[in-house]
Amino acid sequence: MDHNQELAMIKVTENDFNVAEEYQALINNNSQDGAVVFFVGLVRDFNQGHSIKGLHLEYYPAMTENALKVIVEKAKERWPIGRVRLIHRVGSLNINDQIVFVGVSSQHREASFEAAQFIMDFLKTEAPFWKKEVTADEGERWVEANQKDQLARKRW
Amino acid sequence: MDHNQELAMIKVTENDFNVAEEYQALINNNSQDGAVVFFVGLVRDFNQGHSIKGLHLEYYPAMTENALKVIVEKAKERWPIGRVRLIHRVGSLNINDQIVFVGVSSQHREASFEAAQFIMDFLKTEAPFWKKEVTADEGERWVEANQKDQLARKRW
Amino acid sequence: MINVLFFASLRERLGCESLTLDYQPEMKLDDIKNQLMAKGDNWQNVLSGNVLAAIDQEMVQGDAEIHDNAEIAFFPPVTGG
Amino acid sequence: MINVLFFASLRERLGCESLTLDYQPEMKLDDIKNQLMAKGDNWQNVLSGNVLAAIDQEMVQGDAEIHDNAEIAFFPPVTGG
Repeated sequence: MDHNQELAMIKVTENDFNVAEEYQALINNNSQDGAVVFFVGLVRDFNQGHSIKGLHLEYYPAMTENALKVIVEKAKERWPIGRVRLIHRVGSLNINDQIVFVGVSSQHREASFEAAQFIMDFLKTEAPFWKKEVTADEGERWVEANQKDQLARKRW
Repeated sequence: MDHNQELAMIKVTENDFNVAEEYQALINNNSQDGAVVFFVGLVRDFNQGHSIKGLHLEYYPAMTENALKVIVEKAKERWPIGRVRLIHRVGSLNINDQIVFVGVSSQHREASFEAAQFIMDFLKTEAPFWKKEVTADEGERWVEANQKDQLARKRW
Repeated sequence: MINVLFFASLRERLGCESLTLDYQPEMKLDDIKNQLMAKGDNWQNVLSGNVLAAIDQEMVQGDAEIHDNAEIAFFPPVTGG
Repeated sequence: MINVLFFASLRERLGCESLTLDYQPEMKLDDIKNQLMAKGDNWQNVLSGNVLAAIDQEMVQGDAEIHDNAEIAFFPPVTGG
């Protein structure tokens, strides 16, 4: 594993991820970083007024991973962070399935907390993923983009 | 496990914790929360200009756990969060050892991110723990409280 | 030649995943969009909504210039995470 | 009787972990502190710095009132996390 790979691992995949393994990859041989923050997004059972049975995640294969790299690079320019791991799943997911993982390490906690939020806020508004929900009441529906996410992105 | 216990687990202990188990306890049978944020603090090899070999964490047994409960209650009043798990270790720790775990689940990510930061900021300034570092150059020294932590606490 | 791709609800509502257009010098993204909207009422309706676009996998605005062999993508606001 | 506890660097610098004082009606925390500082130069020096205090395990300010059988604790600014 080369140096860059170690400092930022970014993956778009149909496969599930293991939070414990991701945490280990953030802290192994990393005695300078005293803070690790991570976020996991999961499929909830209720969204935008609908009871959910599962969802399908579409993406733009040629673009998505690169869009995530750009977001992580921006975070690295802005905060003194150590390692970043970012995984986003695509394809069919069920309730309680893990969707997204963002993990950031840094010397002090402020940088990790802010960078992780920054990455999530930009991912939510700029990375080409689209969710289609399977609802209990209305069949399939495309999730609508959220005004709140646009506002969250604009604070940075 | 009663309802309150499940919604907020708070522990001050000499024993290490397992991040994977804590994560499971946040998400098991919890299909309403789509967001989990957690923070882990670890012993770094360098602090306040000193190379560190380890540290000893002192606390106030009759007070500390209750002080943490008060902080978590404040966070729960302020944000719509689901579960909270907060563990702080005491006693002798080595470099890379885990010191503190804060995990928060919520429906939407903003609440988890903010509550986890709030809990850490108050823990750093109001919970009776004191670190004594074993340094490579100067023997043992008490860590000095940080102006930055005072400022972080005041933003809330 | 220009390759045009459609994703997610746009793809479904247009009933089209991709198409090709002839390249014209000094074309801008909005020219492509207008050409597509002229294909009929449904295209007009769908593409006049809140639509994002990328050229060669980078998000762009309507005045972005097109080059020959570009890959253009149209898609709805993103909803990942 | 009042129990007084000292923690961390205060405990070490004072060379004292705990002591007891007689209770006097209408005592405030600052009265206790003044009484302790009168014990000698070292007590004076150590307790005149940045010192936090708790009564019955709750953080308080200098004007807090003391009751009989209270547990008073003095300690330096906290450094956990």
